Amino acid sequence: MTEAVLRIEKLRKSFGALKATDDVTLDLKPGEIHALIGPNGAGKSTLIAQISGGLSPDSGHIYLGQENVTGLSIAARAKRGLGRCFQISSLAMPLSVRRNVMMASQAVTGTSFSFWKQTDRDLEQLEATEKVLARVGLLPRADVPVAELSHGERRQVEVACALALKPKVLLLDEPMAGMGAGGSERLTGFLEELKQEVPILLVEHDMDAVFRLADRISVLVYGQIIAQGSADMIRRDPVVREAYLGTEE
Amino acid sequence: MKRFVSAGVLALMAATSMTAVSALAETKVGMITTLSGGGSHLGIDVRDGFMLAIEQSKSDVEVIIRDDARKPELAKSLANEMLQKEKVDILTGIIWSNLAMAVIPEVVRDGTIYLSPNAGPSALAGKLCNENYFNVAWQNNNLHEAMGAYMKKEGLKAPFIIAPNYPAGVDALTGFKSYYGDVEGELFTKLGQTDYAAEIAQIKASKADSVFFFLPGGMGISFMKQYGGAEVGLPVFGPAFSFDEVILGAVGDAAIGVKNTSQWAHDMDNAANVAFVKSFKEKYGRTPTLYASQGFDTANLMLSALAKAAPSDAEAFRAALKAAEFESVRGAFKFGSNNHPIQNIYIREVVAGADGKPTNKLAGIAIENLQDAYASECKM
Amino acid sequence: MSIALVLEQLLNGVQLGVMLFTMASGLTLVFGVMGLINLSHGSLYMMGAFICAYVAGITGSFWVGLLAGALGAGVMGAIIELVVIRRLYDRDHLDQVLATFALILIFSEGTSWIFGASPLWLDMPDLLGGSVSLPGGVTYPLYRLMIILVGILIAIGLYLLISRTRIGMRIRAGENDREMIGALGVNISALYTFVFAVGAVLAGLAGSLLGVLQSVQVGMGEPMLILAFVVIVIGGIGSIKGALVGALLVGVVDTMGRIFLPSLFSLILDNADATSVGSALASMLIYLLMAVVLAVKPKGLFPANA
Amino acid sequence: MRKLSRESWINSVLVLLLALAPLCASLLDEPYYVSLASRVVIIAMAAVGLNLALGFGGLISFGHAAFFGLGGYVAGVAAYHAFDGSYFIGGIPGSDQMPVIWLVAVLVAGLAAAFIGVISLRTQGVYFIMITLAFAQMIYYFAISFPTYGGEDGLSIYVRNSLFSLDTSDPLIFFGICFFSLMLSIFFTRRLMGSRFGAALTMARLNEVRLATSGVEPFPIRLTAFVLSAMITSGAGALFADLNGFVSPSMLSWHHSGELMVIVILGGVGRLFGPVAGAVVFVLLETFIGGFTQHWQFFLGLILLSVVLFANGGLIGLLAGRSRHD
Repeated sequence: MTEAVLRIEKLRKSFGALKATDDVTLDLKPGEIHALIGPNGAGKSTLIAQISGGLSPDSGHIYLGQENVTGLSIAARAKRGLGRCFQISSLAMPLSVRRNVMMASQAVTGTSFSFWKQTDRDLEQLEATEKVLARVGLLPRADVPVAELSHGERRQVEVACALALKPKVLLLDEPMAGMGAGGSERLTGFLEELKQEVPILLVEHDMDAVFRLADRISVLVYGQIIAQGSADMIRRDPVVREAYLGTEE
Repeated sequence: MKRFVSAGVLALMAATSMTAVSALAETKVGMITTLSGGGSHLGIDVRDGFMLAIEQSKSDVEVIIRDDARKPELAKSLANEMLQKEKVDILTGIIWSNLAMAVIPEVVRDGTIYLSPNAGPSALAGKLCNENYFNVAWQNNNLHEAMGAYMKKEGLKAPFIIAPNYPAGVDALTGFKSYYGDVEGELFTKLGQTDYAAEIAQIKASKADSVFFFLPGGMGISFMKQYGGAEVGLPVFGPAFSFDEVILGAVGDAAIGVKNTSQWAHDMDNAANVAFVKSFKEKYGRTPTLYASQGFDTANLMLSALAKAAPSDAEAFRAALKAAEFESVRGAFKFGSNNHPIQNIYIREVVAGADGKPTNKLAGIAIENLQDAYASECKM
Repeated sequence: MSIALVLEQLLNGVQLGVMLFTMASGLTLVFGVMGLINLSHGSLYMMGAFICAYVAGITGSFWVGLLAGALGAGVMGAIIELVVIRRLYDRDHLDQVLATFALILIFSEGTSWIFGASPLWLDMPDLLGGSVSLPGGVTYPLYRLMIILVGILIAIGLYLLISRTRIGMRIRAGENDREMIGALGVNISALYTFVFAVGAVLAGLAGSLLGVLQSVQVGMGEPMLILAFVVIVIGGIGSIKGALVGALLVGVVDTMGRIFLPSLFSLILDNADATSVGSALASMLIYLLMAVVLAVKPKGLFPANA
Repeated sequence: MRKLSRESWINSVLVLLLALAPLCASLLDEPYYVSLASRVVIIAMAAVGLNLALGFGGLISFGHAAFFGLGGYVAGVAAYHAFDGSYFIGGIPGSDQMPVIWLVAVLVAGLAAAFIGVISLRTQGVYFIMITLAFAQMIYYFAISFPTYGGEDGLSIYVRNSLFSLDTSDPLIFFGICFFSLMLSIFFTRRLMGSRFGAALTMARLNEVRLATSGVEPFPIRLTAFVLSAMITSGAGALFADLNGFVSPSMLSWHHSGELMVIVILGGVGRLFGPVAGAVVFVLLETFIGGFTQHWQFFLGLILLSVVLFANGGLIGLLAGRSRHD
């Protein structure tokens, strides 16, 4: 069995009486897309926040490769290779696409405590940024402020930012949300290709995309993982159908 | 760049013609004083007293008045403006010691005459004294020293003394103790404090038989109002700063019976003073405070010297100032070796006036011919 | 030092705290509902005191003056809300700070223009002069006792206003979600004007009540403003409960520090040094308290949106 | 270099006027205007420091007077000990050499800012505004009641401190020193904001989560910006003490913090030359309306109010239009 790049063990988080994350264990292996699905209020956001470092769990551990990152900050995890895209776009709106992506490559290409050298002369960083932008197809829009982009394009910038980190793991929180059919299609293809390079933990509402993309799926309901397995297994699982899919159809 | 001159001086500007060729006509006086913000009534009274004397003299002295808003940096900048741009011969007007310390040492060192109508910080009386600096009011400690002497003379055994925790406050209590001796209790409060309930409770609980306080401006008003309300019952003493006519108006009956030390009182019976109080009331419609009297004396001292010599003749002009041959509203006036006054300090008592409102009444002499403690440190 | 004295000082601390609460509650209400930092709150306090002193001087009645002071400040508050403040809700804190800083300058100089530079006279009503004996051998000024009472009434009144009335419900809704309450068909700008005016009335009331004990002069508002800010920051901005707790804490700590620090230092230093070091530290004490509270709880003791 | 934008034109004109005015004044033998210009330049530099934290870093510090005053006090205390040959705590001698004073001033303020920042930067928004104010108030009250260096009376610097062999008491030369320092601090800010650190600071202001997600801890970035900002402001404070020949606790007062903020906002928040425009206008207003009427603060208030209400983006914003982000 190959070593998991991301491993979550017995994670628990309560808000008062509400158990938002209840003994969650899951992992992510190289080359795979692991999708996390569940109805609204199932605790997906809370779980993602704990993985990325925004929330600290009450108990349990999170491993990135061999390293226990449970107590580390968002930035420390990012630096160790945890790339993340947000559910609600979280970019610096007044800045250009390039500036947003450059920020992410800055942490990988060197320190942020450089006070003298001008970034617009920093070839290494500029090149790294261009490469990523080219890859997601945003090069022509590089100097447009994010505020002027369409919703779909902003998603692409998010992905570009995550990629610029040269991540070992990618955490994608509803990347398809609000995208047109064409955009959705393109992104699906892109992720398919990307997963060989970086394994992806995907939270997504678009079930078509999930079933097409995911190698494995975990179903989260009321903070608990009620089923885990391949797309086919999940599709057939009666518990899942009742708890989740049934309500949607 | 356009020059702006205080509106109150425009008339005088216009009168500055080529007719009179005396020293008076050519003299330019700069007044930097506090006209806005907290404590501005001191500056306003100094200004009004000063301008009254100028007006009465019918001289053509040009006075440029500027507001320092009680900010040392602004005062400093204004002093530059006065000296470098307006090229005044004489500077005056500063109310507060901290502003005085910011402005005066450099001004007098560079050869400009400074006449202090109010502040008298100890450094300027001692180590930093200067032949160009004349204090026409008092050295800061004078009124406190006089009160120390008076209370000792009156046989008060255990005074409780209070002042804010800043240099003038520390000086005040030191001055008091140097003439009184050891005291029952001593408290420093926060500068600008408004609530004195805790201090008053402390006084009540002590074995003190009297209270001496130096809390200038609004602090004194707050203290007196709260002291009155707390029914402490001990007699209160203080320097005149907390009992000028404006402050009495704000404190009200709570101040009646309080004794305070001052170098001047509005009911002092000398011709100059009677005339001054009458004309001040006529012109401004209020009773002058000691600050107004100081402004008035400052102007008259200056005018008396200008009649003898021009400021450009520094030696002669300084000698003329030092002679102090003018009719001071506080009676006799003379300078000590350090150009600070040697003067009687009087006791005033706050009584209900003819209109029922509290006012000061002259009640005797606290100490005669008091000279400040720093004169010996002054090497001029 | 006797127990009675310590008790009395404690009462003094509470009384100072209650006075601060009157001031701070308006400030925290305005911040909680509108998200506005209002530096000119101190000016409304000053206006209250001036109007009270002026009206009391004319009519000879403190009570009329008190009413006029509170209402006058309220009207003044409503006017500045309509003319200036409402343009600031959508701005960042920086613009709010600058605009209300400008209002301080305008109010201060405007007041000295109208009323002159001299402090005004305002005395307590005869009814409330004198002291009362309390259990424990403490005699305490009646007027200060009344201030404590008024403070408690204000605290209860605010509690009832916010938790029990229709307007209070809207205020609570507005704190949580401005758009939602607009969508509910509530006239939001009228609500804001009302809340601001309530804050101003509280400031004016504090000014009128304290004008009796303090010097009614230009600039009297700023020290109170800074203290009130310390109070609401300690308590948690936007929380009335926090303002109450913060005010009492600041009042008691300040009073106790002023009195006991110098005596504490006299145990280790000689008398003169102890007095000056002790009082220097006492004057820094509440800021120290605030720094410590924020270092431990960065959103104050009772974070409003927790 | 790209084609000069409108803002760059305005900046150039501003700097040119600021440099030429004292020269003209000096030629016309009006030394007062030279020292007035020095005052403008120094206050502008203090505001440039604040602008780094407030404008570029989004850290609304209501306590920068503390650093301004600390700088001033370092100059004052150093000169005081140099003057009478006495020693500071631990036998440190005084100095009347500007470079030494500047270095110490910047270090002292930097240390103070690091300490204040570590605690304050845990808080955000209004809390940050207020806790910085609280620290400044602490230092203010300490300065007022600490007797050794004059308490509220302050401390005089009898002879202006010296810089190499220059005649610093010559107003024009002193102006030159101040002007050079101002330009240096603006140049430094410009380089800083173009660097990786600047990119991180900008991101910390615009979107803290994005910065963290990009693998950069926001806290050290902010702390560094706060410290650097305090250092620039304290340098200005040291010059201010030398200009006035005097330092007092009023340099530390909250009014001063407020004024510095006003100057930054007046000129334009986060504009490189905003503080310069703000300082020019503020000092001129203070000086010239003060000559008109004793109620000058009333009009100053009205003017400030109209700037906030009607000229969002400050004076530079008014003249140059919306700011350009690249």
